[in-house]
Formats: sequence, C-alpha cells, structure tokens
Amino acid sequence: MNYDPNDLYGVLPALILSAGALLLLTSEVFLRNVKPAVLGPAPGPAEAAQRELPSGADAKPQTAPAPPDRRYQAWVAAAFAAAALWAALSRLGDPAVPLFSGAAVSDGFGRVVAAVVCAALLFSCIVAFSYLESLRATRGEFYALALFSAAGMCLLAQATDLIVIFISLEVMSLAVYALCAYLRRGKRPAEAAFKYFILGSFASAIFLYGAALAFGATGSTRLADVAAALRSGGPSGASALLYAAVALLASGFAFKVAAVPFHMWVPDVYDGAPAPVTGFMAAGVKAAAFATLVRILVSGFGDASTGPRGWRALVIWLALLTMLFGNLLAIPQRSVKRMLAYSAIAHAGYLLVAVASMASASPRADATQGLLFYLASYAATVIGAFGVVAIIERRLALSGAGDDLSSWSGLSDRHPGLAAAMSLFMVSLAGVPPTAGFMAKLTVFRAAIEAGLAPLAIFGVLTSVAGLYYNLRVVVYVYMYPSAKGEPVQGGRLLSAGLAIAGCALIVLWMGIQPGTFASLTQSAANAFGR
Amino acid sequence: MEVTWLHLVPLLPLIGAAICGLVGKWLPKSWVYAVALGSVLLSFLIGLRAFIGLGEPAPFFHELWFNWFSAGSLRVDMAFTLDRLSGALTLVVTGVGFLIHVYSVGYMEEDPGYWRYFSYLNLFIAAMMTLVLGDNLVAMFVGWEGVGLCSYLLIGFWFTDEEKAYAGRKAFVVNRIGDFGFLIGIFILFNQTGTVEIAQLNSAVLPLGVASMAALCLFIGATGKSAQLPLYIWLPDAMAGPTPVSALIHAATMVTAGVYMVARLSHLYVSAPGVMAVVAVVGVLTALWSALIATSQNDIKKVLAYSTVSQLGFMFIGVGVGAFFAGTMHLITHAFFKACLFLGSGAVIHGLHGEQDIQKMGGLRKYMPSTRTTFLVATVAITGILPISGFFSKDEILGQALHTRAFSFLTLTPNGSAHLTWLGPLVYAVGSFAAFLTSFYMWRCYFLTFSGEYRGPESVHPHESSSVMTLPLWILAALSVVGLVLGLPQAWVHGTGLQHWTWEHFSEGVFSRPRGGAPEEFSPYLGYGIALIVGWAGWACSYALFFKRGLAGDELLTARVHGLRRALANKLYVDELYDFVVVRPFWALARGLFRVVDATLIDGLFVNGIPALIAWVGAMARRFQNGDVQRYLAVTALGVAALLYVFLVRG
Amino acid sequence: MAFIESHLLTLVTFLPVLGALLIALLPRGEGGQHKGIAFLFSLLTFVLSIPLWTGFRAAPGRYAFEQKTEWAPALGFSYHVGLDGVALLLFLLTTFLGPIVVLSSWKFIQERVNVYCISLLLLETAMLGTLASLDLVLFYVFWEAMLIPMYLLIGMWGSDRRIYAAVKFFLFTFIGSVLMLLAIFWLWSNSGRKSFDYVDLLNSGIVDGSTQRWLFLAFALAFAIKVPIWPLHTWLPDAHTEAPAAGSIILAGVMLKMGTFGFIRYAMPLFPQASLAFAPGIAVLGVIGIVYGSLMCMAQTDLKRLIAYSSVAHLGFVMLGLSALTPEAVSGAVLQMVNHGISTGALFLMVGYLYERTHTRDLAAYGGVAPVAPAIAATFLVITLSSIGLPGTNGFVGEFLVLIGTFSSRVLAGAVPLAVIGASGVILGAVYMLWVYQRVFFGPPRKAAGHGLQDLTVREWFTVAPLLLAIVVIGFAPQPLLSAIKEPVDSFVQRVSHADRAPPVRKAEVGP
Amino acid sequence: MDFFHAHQAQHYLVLAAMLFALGAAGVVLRRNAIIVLMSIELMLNAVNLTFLAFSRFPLVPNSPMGSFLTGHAAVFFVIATAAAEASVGLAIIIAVFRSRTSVNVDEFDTLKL
Repeated sequence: MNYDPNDLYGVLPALILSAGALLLLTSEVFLRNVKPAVLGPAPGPAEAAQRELPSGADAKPQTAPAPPDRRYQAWVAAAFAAAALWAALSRLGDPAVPLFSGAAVSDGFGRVVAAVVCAALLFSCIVAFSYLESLRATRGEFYALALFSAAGMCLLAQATDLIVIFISLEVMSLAVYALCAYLRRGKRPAEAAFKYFILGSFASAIFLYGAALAFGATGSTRLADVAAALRSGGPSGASALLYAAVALLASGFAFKVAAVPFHMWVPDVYDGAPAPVTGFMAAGVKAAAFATLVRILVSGFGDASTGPRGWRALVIWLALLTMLFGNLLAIPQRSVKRMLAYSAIAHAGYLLVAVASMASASPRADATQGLLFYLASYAATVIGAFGVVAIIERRLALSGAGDDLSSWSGLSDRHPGLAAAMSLFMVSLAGVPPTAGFMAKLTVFRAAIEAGLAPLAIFGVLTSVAGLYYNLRVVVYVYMYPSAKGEPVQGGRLLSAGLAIAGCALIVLWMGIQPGTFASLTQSAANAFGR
Repeated sequence: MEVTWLHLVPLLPLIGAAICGLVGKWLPKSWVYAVALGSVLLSFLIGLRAFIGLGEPAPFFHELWFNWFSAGSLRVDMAFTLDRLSGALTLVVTGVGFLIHVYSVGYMEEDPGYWRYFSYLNLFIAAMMTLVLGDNLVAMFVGWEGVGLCSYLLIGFWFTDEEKAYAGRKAFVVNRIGDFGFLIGIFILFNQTGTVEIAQLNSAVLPLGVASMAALCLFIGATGKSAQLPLYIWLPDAMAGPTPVSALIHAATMVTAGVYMVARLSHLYVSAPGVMAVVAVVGVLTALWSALIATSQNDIKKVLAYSTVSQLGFMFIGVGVGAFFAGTMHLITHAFFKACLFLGSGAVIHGLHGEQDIQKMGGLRKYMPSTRTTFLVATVAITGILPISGFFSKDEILGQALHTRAFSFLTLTPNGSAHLTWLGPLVYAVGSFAAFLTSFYMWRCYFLTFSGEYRGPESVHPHESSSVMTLPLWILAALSVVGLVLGLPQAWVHGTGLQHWTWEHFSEGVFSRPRGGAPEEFSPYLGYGIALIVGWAGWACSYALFFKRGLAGDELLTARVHGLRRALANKLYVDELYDFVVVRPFWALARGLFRVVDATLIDGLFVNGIPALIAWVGAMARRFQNGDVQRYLAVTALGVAALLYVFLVRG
Repeated sequence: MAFIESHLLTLVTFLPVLGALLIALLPRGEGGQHKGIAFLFSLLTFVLSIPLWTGFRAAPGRYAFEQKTEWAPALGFSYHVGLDGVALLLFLLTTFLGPIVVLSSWKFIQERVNVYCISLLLLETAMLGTLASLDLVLFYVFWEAMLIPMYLLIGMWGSDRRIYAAVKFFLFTFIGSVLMLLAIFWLWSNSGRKSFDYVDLLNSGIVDGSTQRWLFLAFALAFAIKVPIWPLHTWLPDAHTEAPAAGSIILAGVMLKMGTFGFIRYAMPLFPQASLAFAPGIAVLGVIGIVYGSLMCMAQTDLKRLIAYSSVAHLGFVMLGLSALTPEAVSGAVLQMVNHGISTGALFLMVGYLYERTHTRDLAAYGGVAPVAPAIAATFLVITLSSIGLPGTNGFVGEFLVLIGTFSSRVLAGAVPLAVIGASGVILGAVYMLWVYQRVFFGPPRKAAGHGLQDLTVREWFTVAPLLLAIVVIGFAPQPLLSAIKEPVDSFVQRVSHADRAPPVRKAEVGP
Repeated sequence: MDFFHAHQAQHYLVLAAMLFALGAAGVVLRRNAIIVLMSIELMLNAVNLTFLAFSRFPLVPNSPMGSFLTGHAAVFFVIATAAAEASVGLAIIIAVFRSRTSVNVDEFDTLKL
C-alpha cells in the first residue's frame, strides 16, 4: 500500500468541505457567551430564550439576551460549498484516475455526483440560513455538520473499496442524524432523528456484514478484486458467499436510497426533520447513495448482473415495488412535506429503473447519463420545493400542521413568486415539460426502452400519472383556492431563501429547456462504467 | 358562345339580400324596396334576354362562373346552364317572384322587420335560381338547401311566437331528411360515374341497380322538398309565414323544386323505370290524400296548402309516367294560379285584419271585388271547369297517365308475368277522383269566402287592398288564363304560329323518353270530356252544399260522415303519429344514452371509479405506516431476508 | 432579411413568449396594460404569420420555412421545425384566433390578469410549436407544455366545478401521452439511426407489422384522447363547460385539432400498415362519435356542454375522413378541422358573451333573446348554419368532401354504410342546433332575457366579425385552402393506402 | 491446507452469524432504546469477528497481498466508527428523552401514516 500525496487532489472536494467544517467548528471557540454545546443538552441563554417561545410566535420581540451573531457561518459554509463545487467541476472532463492504490477513484461519475452534492449543499445553506434565522435557532455546528455530511457524500461517490464506502457512509450518516435532531422544539425532530439513527445503523451494520462476507470470498475489499474474483469463478464456497454479500450490500444501500421495502423510515424522517435538512437529505444522500449503489453493483458485481442470480431482476422488482408504493402512499397525504417524502420514494423507483437498465452493457452509457441527469434535476427540484416548504412551515414551526395543504391555499395571492416557483417544482416532479423533471424522465425511460425493459417503463410512466395527480393538487391549492387566513411571511427573512429558490427554479427551467448543456457535461461520466 | 351574364341572375338578388340584410335597417324604406325589387327585376330581364336568345344555334347557354372546390377526382364548379326548361323556370321564378315582391310592399308595410323580410326574399330568389340554373348536382344542392334555409327563416319570420318558430324548424328538419337522401344520391352517382355534372350524368350509362338506388335517394330528397308522402307534413305548418311567402315559396316555386329535379334528371329516371312507378304512385297517393284533407280544413291558407300538396302530387304523376313535359307544364301553370290564389287569400286576410277562418268570412265579393274576380279566375283554372291553363296541364298529365307505356314492361314477380300495364289506368282513375275532390274543396273555399253573407264580427270592416297588391293579382290571373296556350293539344295548333308556344313542342328534346317509349298518339277528347264532367261534378256538389246553404252545408256534411270529417279536420292525425312513433322515442333515446352510457358507465365507472379505487388502496396501505420503529425494523429485516433468499436459495 | 426569412417560423412561434415575459416583468396591478400587451403580441403574431401564407410554396416531400439546428446533441434531439400545408392551415388558424381570444375576455377577466395573459400567450406558443415541430421530442415537449396553461385557465377562471374539470383534463390527456412518449423512445432505439427526427423516422422503413400495431396504439391513444374519440371523450364536456370562454375557444378552436393533426402527421404515416389495418376501427369510432355526439347534444340542458358534445360529432367527421384514405375525404377532413375551429370557436365566443350578460348556461333560462339582442341572434344564426354545414358556409364543403370521399373509398372496408350513417349526422346536426337556437333566441323572453340584455358592443363586434367573414369566405372560396393541402394529403393517402403493397420493412431488433 | 483453514474458519463464522442474528433480534424486539443501541453494537462486533476470521483463515488460496492486514484494518475502522455511532446515538436518545421523559421505543409514534 504505497501512498501518493497527489492522490489528495482526487478527493479535493471532500477535503475542502472538511476544511470548511473544521474552520467553522474552531470559529465557535472565539464566539463569546456561549457554552460549546456539541449536540449535548446545553441550556445556553439562546436556548433559554427559545424554550420560552411558543411555537410560531417568532415575531414577538425577545426578552432574553440575544445569541451571538452567527450569520457569517452560513456564508462561510456557502463559500466552501462553492469552492468544492468549483473543484468538482473544474476537473470534470479529466480521465479517470485510481486513488490510494484503488481504494477510491476520481472519475467523471464521482465528480458529477460530487458537484451535485456541493450544489445541493450550497443552496441548502442559503435556505437554512433564513429558516434558522427566522426561528432564532442558529446555534453552532449546523453548517459544520452539513459540510461534514457533504464531505462524506463526496467520498462515497468516489469510493471503490468497501471499507472506504463504509466509513464515508458513516461520516455522511452520523452528520445527517445530528442535523435531523437539530431543532430542539417539540417531539418531532428528535423522534425523527432517533428513527433515522436506529434504522440507519441497522442498515449499515447489514452493509458491513455484506462487506465482511465479500472480503471473505475474495480476500479483498476492493470492488475491482471482487469483480475479478467473480470473473474467475473462485473456490467452491466463494460464489455462495459472494451472492450473500451482494444481497447484504444491496439491501444496505437499498435502505439509503429508500427503496421499498427498505423505505419505512423515509416519511417519518423527512417529515420530522427541519425542511432545509430534509431537502438536503433528499438531494444529497440520495445522490451519494445511488452513486455508491451503482458502483457496487456495476463495477463490483457487474458480471453478476443478469442470469438467474443476477441483480438485474432484483433491481427491477425493487423498482416496481418502489414506484408503486411510493406513488400509492403519496396520494392520500395532506402534509406537503410528507407527500414530498413519499414522492422521494417514488423517484427512487424511477432511478432504480435507470440502475436496472445499466445491467446490460449496450445501453449502459445512456443509462448512466440518465441516472446522473435525474439525480441533478431531482436535487434542484426537491431543494427548491423544500425551500418553499420551509418558508411556509416556519410560521407555525414544527407544530405539525405547518404545511397542511389548507395552509397553502391562495398562496399565489400572497406570494406570487413563491407560488410560481412551487408550481414549477411540482410540475417538474411530475415530469411535465418544459422542466428538468421531464428531461430526466426522458433520459431514464429512454434508457429503459433501449435496455428492453419496456414493461418496466410502461409501469413507470403509468405510476407517474398518479405522481402528476398529487403534485398537481399542490398547484390546485396554491392557485385555485381562495387565499387562507395566513398573512404573508415578512420579507426580510424571505430574501436569502428566495434567492436559493429562484436559483433552483432557474436550474429546473434551464435543464428543461437546454438539457443538452448538462448532458454534454456528463458525457465523460456516462462512460465511467463502459467496458 | 355569346356572353350571357347568367351568373348575375342569382348574384344580383344575393347582393340585394346582403344590402337589405346588413344595412337595410338604417336605409330609408324606399331604398330597400328599390334594391329588393330592382335586383329581382334585373335578373328577370337578364334571364329573359338569355331565354329569347335560345334557339337552334344555341339550344342552351352554359357559363362557368368559378371553380368552387375540387379535391382528388372530384371537381365542383359554380356553373350555370340555361336551356328551355331552366330558362322557363327562370322566368317563372323571377317573374312571379317579382310580382310577389311588389305585392309584399303593400302586404308588409306596417311590419317593422320589412328589411329583414325583403332580404330573405331576395336570398330566396338567389338560392332558387342557383337551384334552377346550376349545371351540377352540388350546385343544385346549394340552391336546394338555400331555399330550405329561406323557407325556415320566412316561416319563422314572426319568431316571438313559439308556434311559428317551431313550424320553421319542423320545415327545415324534415327537408334535411330529404336532403340526406339527395346527398346519398349524389354520392352514388359520383361513385359510379366520377362526376356530378348533370350534362355528363345525362349521357352516362348506368346499371339498373345503381340508377334505381340513385334515383330513389334523389326522389326521397324530392319528397322532402316537394312535400310528398310521407314527408309532406311540414308544408301545412309552413303557412305560419307571411302569406306572400306562402305564395312564392310554398306554392309557386320552391316546393316544385323536386319536380324540376326529377325532370332535370329525366335520363336517370327513365333508366330506372321501377323508381318512376314509385314516383307516380307516391304522386297520386299524395294527390288523393291531401285533397281529402283539404275538403275539411277551415283555415283558408291550410286549404290552399293542402291543395298545393295535392297539385304537386299531380306533377309527380306527370313526371312519374314519363310525361316530363306534362309535369313541368303543370308546374308552370300551377305557379300562376296558385300564386294568384295565395295572394288573393292574403288580400282577404289583409282586408280582414288577419282573419284566416273561412267560417268567419263570406260575402266578401261586395267588399273586395278585384280580389274576388282574380280568385275566381284562379279557382276556375285549378278546378278545370273551363278549359284554361289548369284544365289543360292537369288533363295532359292524366291523359298521359292513362296511355303511358312507361311501366308496360315492369313486373312485380320475378318471372316475367303480371306486367304493370294496369298501373297507368289505375293512376288515372285515382287522379281523376283527386281532381274531383280538388274541384269540390276549391269551390267550397270560394263559396264560403266570397258568396253568401259576411259572417265575421262587426268590429272588422272588410276592405279591398291597395292597388300595389291587386295589380299582381290581376297579372297572375291573366297569366293563369293565357297559360292555357302552353297546354293546347298539338292536334289543334299544328302548323299554326301557336305551335311554338305549346310546352310539349317547346320542350322538345329537353327530356329523355321513357324506356317503354312515349304513348302512341291518342285523341284528347275523351279525357277532356271526363275532366269536364269531374270538374263540374265537384262544382255542383259544393254549389249545392255551400253556395245554397253556406256554413250549414258544412255542418250537413259533418253530420253525414262524422268520424271521417273529424279525422280529416285533424289532418288524419299524421303529426300525432309521427310525434308518437319517431320524435319522442328519439329524444328519449338520447336522454337515456346520456344517463346510462356517458354519465354512469364511462364517467362514473371508469373515469372516476378507477382513481377512487386507487386512492382507497392508498389510504388503506397508509395504515401500515404506524410510526413504530420496530415495525419498520422488522420490515427492513424481512427485506434483507427476502434478498438473501433470492440470491442464495432460489438463484 | 435573409435571417428573418429563414427564422420566420421560429420567430412567430416564440413571439408570444416574449409578450409573456414582458407581462411578467410588469407590476401586478396593471390589468389593462397586461391585456394590452397580450393583445398586441397576439396580433403581432398573426400579422407576422401572414407571410407564412403568402410565402408558402408546396413542394413534395419538403417542408416550408424549414429550420434545423442543434438542440441537445448529447441527448440526440434537435430543434427542427417546418410546415406542410396541413400544419400551415392550423398554424394560421391558431394565430388568427389568438387576438380574438384575448379580446374576447377583456371584460370578463378582472382578477389575476397577469397570470391569465401569461397563460394565454404561453399556450399560443405551445400550440404553434406543436404544429411546427418536426422532431418528435420537440413535438412532445410542446404537446405537453400545452397542458399547463390550459390547466390554469380552466382551474383559475372557470366556474363552479372548475377544479374537477381541470384535473380531469390534465390527467386524461397526460395518461394518453406518456405511452406515446415510450413509443417515441422505441422508435428512437429501433429506427436504426438513433434519431428523433420526424423526417428520418419517416424515411427509415420502421418496424414489422405486429410492433407497428403496438406503437400505433400508443400514439393513437394520446391523439384519440385529445380529439376526443368516443369513448374517451368525457373530459371534454367538463373542460368546456367549466372553462372560461377564452379557454373553450382555444380548446375547441385549436387544441382538439392537435389530436386529429397528430393522426395525420404522426400516428398514421409513421405506421402505415397498422393504420391501414386499424382504419375501419377508427372509421367506426368516428361514425359513433358523429351519431352519439349528436344524441348527447339532444340530451343536454347546459348550453356550453351541448356545444362541447357537438364538437365530438364534428370531429367524428374528421376521423371518418382520415380513415377513409381517399384524397377527397382526407382533404375534407383537414378542411373540417379548420372549419370546426372557426365555427365552434365562434359558437363558444357567442355563448361566452351570452354568459357574461346573463350569468347562466341553463337552456331553460333562455328564450326570446332575438328581439332584445338582434345582432347576437343574427351572428349566432350564421355560426349555427355553418356548424350544421349549410352550403355557402365553410361547414358544408368539409362535411361534403368527407362524406363523398368516404362513400367512394375503395380502401376502407364497409365505406358505404359508414358514409351513409355518417351522413345522417347532417340531419341530427340540424335537429339539435336549430332546437337550441330556437330555445335561446325565439319565443317569448324568459328569465335570462327578461330585463333585456346589451347587444354586441364594438369590441365584441371586432372579435365576431373576422370569424363571420372567415365562415362566408371559406364557404364560397375554399379552393385556396384545398390547394395548399393538396400535396401533403396526396402523399399521406399514397403512403397509407398502399402500405400493404409497401416493400418489406426492416425487422426490429428487439420485441416490445 | 485451504480446506483446513476453511474448516477452522467455519466455527468463527457461525458464531459471528449467530451474534449478528442475536443483535438484529435485539434491535427489532427490545423496547428500551439503550438496549436497542447496544444490540446494534453487538451486530457491528459480529461483523468484526467475521472480518478477523476471514483474515486469519483466508478462504481464498493465493489471496491478494495484504488481505491479512485488510481484515484487521477494517476491524479497527469499524470499532472507531462504532464508537462515534454510539455517541451520536446516545445524544439523540437523550434529546428524545428530554422531549418525552421516556426511552421506551414504542412510545415514539408522533410521526406516522
């Protein structure tokens, strides 16, 4: 195991993000009158003030001493995210280079995913800023945690060694668990975090067991070696072990990508977590998890894709179940946040269609492109959507009824801009042109047809009709119902979030009208798994 | 061929209609009159000029105005042909039309909607001329439907009265049923010959089956337009319109379009002798049927309406038995005297301030002498008690029917036995009876209206109409007298200058001869004798009943044949029958289909049912997500187990 | 100038978007200005589209004003637009109706004017693009982009059950089109050259018979719902009834024609054998549409609903004509598309004006309108006549050509009975249209007209007059239109009606 | 030789599998959040055992260089991450406890449906 310092350039985005996180943490030290509270119960004056606040009365002037001004943290985090984004984009076209003697790789695929993650982080930071500010909930660590998790995601997208995958997975997950529990008001955030934590660690334990079995079968944790072992049959027991391994590994990440039946945590966690965090999770975690799933399945077990024990059939079944139940369960939801959670499951189903079409070699490039396009467009859409949800929700913060459909009615009168943006996101989620969502659907299902998965594709588009239904319902409330009692949110807090939402909206439109630009960016990535 | 401006004949009235309809409301009255009358007069003169130009060098004029539309192999032109038939018709339509325009100036003077009225009237002339002059079936169809539209508009002229509006609609819809047949006929002919031009069709050789189908379909159109059984029901109601309209459209011109069409397509019909038999039978039945009803009507216009239907029946007898010239001749003479009769009745109604019930009339000869005289002349003409126009034309038809050979080779049975030679005489017999009835009810109408004492309310003071209305009456009366020239038998006028004026000689070569050939020369005297007897018998009966007794005669008649009379007075309940058998079930069907198929089946079961089902399933499945972490964990574990199973055991 | 020449089509297509952007930039309150801009731009669009008519040269196998540029090479589709005669007519119909629509709702729409105008303009661009595009993805994008503004129009400014109608409309049409999308992908991946370009796909003899049928069905479903063909029509009455007048006009005037246009442009030429095989079925459905639609009209008590069902009947004629596969019938069908756009659009316009005055669509409330509002009565009469296909109005030529062409079709099985039953629609049309006309305008004044109502205003005259003019002009001189569509119609008939004798086509690699 | 190794590996593997299953069962069945947390640790340790077994008795002949170390390294990584996981988990449990004075898992059902 020889170590080459140049390899660090390969993981530059992750490095930048971690550096930013550390910087933010250390900066906490220099802030006055606050006890270093790392997630522990630290009733500083700020929180004392918070606990007095009845939920939703953030307009009331504060009596307690004001917390130190932490607004800089948002911008620092945003700056680092931007830097990481630049780092990921700058080397987009470069050829793939193995890092750390094959423990990771720096290829187009990883870079695109990293870029998506960094962009998601960037926008989420801006959304979160106004959200936390208006809830007076800005304590330290938030942005640091976000940066850490993003770093984990970037590594995850690059890792080609099961151990590395596991570690980056944990880096990502632990930070996200903490973020879920970040708001300490009401029962919901903590409960969400708890559920996420228990289920998440359960899943990663399962993944790890799979990794161990793979190691046993091949004597190595490198995906490349696994692939080699598969190709050369290996000893008698090995193949059985390998298949057990792929089952466990797959279920580990099926959990992370929220594929039915590993989806149960999603609605509760997305619902309970603060909206900006949910958006970040939906965008970033999904992207990283899918990237890893694809790496494991394709570059690790690529030769075990088809055939009786092939994972293609498995993925197809997962996709069917996920699309079906995701959409089915989203229909009766009245809380927009929860509806978006279920629709996130449904979209995982569509992404699984892309994964399934990557099984056979011929359409693999198109399928990869479809996957990346879908991830990017979904990230932009969902962050924007949760950004709007955050604005609506934060008035009646976390009381639970914050985003019931009824509180959306007549939004177009109070906030025409928000209403238009939200409708755009909903339309994009439903996959109607001229939005990113449509082009994403196009790339994915085209790949499926090319891979000869016509029935799967037909099923997919039919379920997407249901998706249209519940997404349109939001538009109905926003535009077609008379205005509700709620008075507008004050403008000052809106501004930065508005910026992020507008940015997302622009990206959604841009990817819908000029999909070629992004697609050509991902050209190099598309061939990551070619031969 | 010299320039003939034929297209101006329909175009001018069309322009007139446009002017009157669009700006007439704001124009001074006199201008509207000038435009409306002037345009018709001009087209009459143009028609006249062309008509005079007809001769040996130019048996007909043809003018291509413009190519209306053409697609694939179909080419439809706006082109006009004026030969002796259409030329004569042109003169009749524009001439009588002009007279009626003049008359209308007086008749409609109080009506605020006069500009509308004249616009419609002009439009009608335009459409009618398109029908007459059009050289292809489609152009003909344009006129055919155009006149239908005008009759719809004019019947419902006083549309605030629901009844009148309904009558107009009824007329249009019933006509549409006929037009449907007309269309199918066109399709068949086009499908067979690839053309719709009458000239080419008349030279085309058609298989019997095709010819029969086409002829039959076209004849359905004719029954609609010319109010024959079973589609005659709209014409009596059409009397809801202003009386001059009834005179022009529903007596003189439009309703004869069917006869004209059959005559125009004589070639087609002679190549389908079976259909000709149908035509003749329908004609005679209609003649009898409506004559019967006419005997018991008390509305003077209704009487005239049924008489019109019956006279149209006579015309169809004529064309049906292959004597196209006879049918068309009766068409022309009928135009004169029936117009005269209607205008006369109009004058009466006008003079009685809208009273139409002959029971409330009587003794009007004192009050309105010229109306009475002209009405008398026309009555004589239609009943044929004296040899003037109606006598000759009608008798020509009956005589031809008696001697026709058009059916002599037709059989009902597949084996050649039982030839239909008896059909002609039968038609003759029934037709003569219809003629007797005609004479009877027309005289009844005349006596009850003009002779005896005035039975109307004191408040109404009958008065003669202004000269602008009586003048056309006189002209039409004169025409119905001199019209006899058309019908003079060849034997009488042979070699004299009059010969060229007789219609039979004039229309030589316009019509095709029936397959059986024309009947051999027969002497008309027997027929004339019988006709005179029949006519006088009818006169005698109604003289005895109505001149002597007045209304009492009516009651006497009712007393004798009570049930029949009531049935006849109620038009033999045909409207009720149709309403019960056709109309109501149809609307019921529509509503039923809507409720069952559209609302319940498609929308209820599928369109709304399936989403509801899906939503329900979703709501049920949702219950499983009960918030208990360990259930989630269990499900996840089960998922892992399933995957392991798939990969290890099953695989 | 040359640039304008070569980009004219694109320019016209996207001009409304420009207007929409402008409106979006203006402050909210300025209703008048928004309407003004919307009207200005739609009018400008129409004016600019006139050169398309004057400069149109029909050439076999080529498209006028064709323009092809890169759009997303990485994804394999390009920006390819062009017009043939059929598309040209509908294109002009759309631009022609544009200003009328804006003007028609000037008074009726008072709140959220900006959204309204933006929707209208975007909708116009979407429709124009659908007609102009020659790349299947481009077509599909425009095709579905039509839905959203229409959805908003119905849902925001409609009447009581507007939301139900709007969602129904959106879902119904969406279900159809998603399957078409998959079929498009199938073509892409199996047409050999991995191309979405219509011309390429047309020229590459596509797939074997059985596959053709599946693909045809996928396309046909999308279009059939839009037409709509019985029994997929039930979204139409609701959408029409609930939509504001402008929405109904666009819906009837143009959007339904997108379905029939799809058949003549895509579904049938792309899969000639399948369409030849399915032609009798389509024809039967068309005839059912004629008769059934007319019967439905007779069962209605709601004015707009009735006219909506009459659209079903009229488009039945179009489908019958398309499936007859004779030049006469197909030209008639295309002409009928235009006619229906004009006359039914005009009908909805007039009904909209009546509704603005009386605020009721219930037939029972109407009656005796003619004496109090003669101008409305007169215009309505002319439109009614055109709708029942009276000679001299535009309606006649189309119906006549369709029927005579169908009757004399050698390709279509059972053409004669179909044509005869279809022709009965001529009677039924008269029955229900004259019935409703009498119900509304004749007789003594009833509730709606009780206190009299205002006759056509000058603005309303400006919207009605062009339509009346079009009705009469096309009625008397349809030939220019027919000559414009001659070439595409002939090649269409050639391609489809001779499909069974076509050279054996390449077998597709993979089965569905 | 290989067979012998494999044979010896068997015991460890089976034991590890049982441990893992026990841990999973604990996670699914026990009501107390703390015990659930400990069960997860148990699962991780089962994995560690597996790693060690495989690296001590390689199943594969001519296994790649350093597979021996890989196993051990993996175990160390896992132990470290397990510690981090435990700390975060405890913190979250405490947070939950503060909001509803109980660590009984099946009472946490505010979020559902």
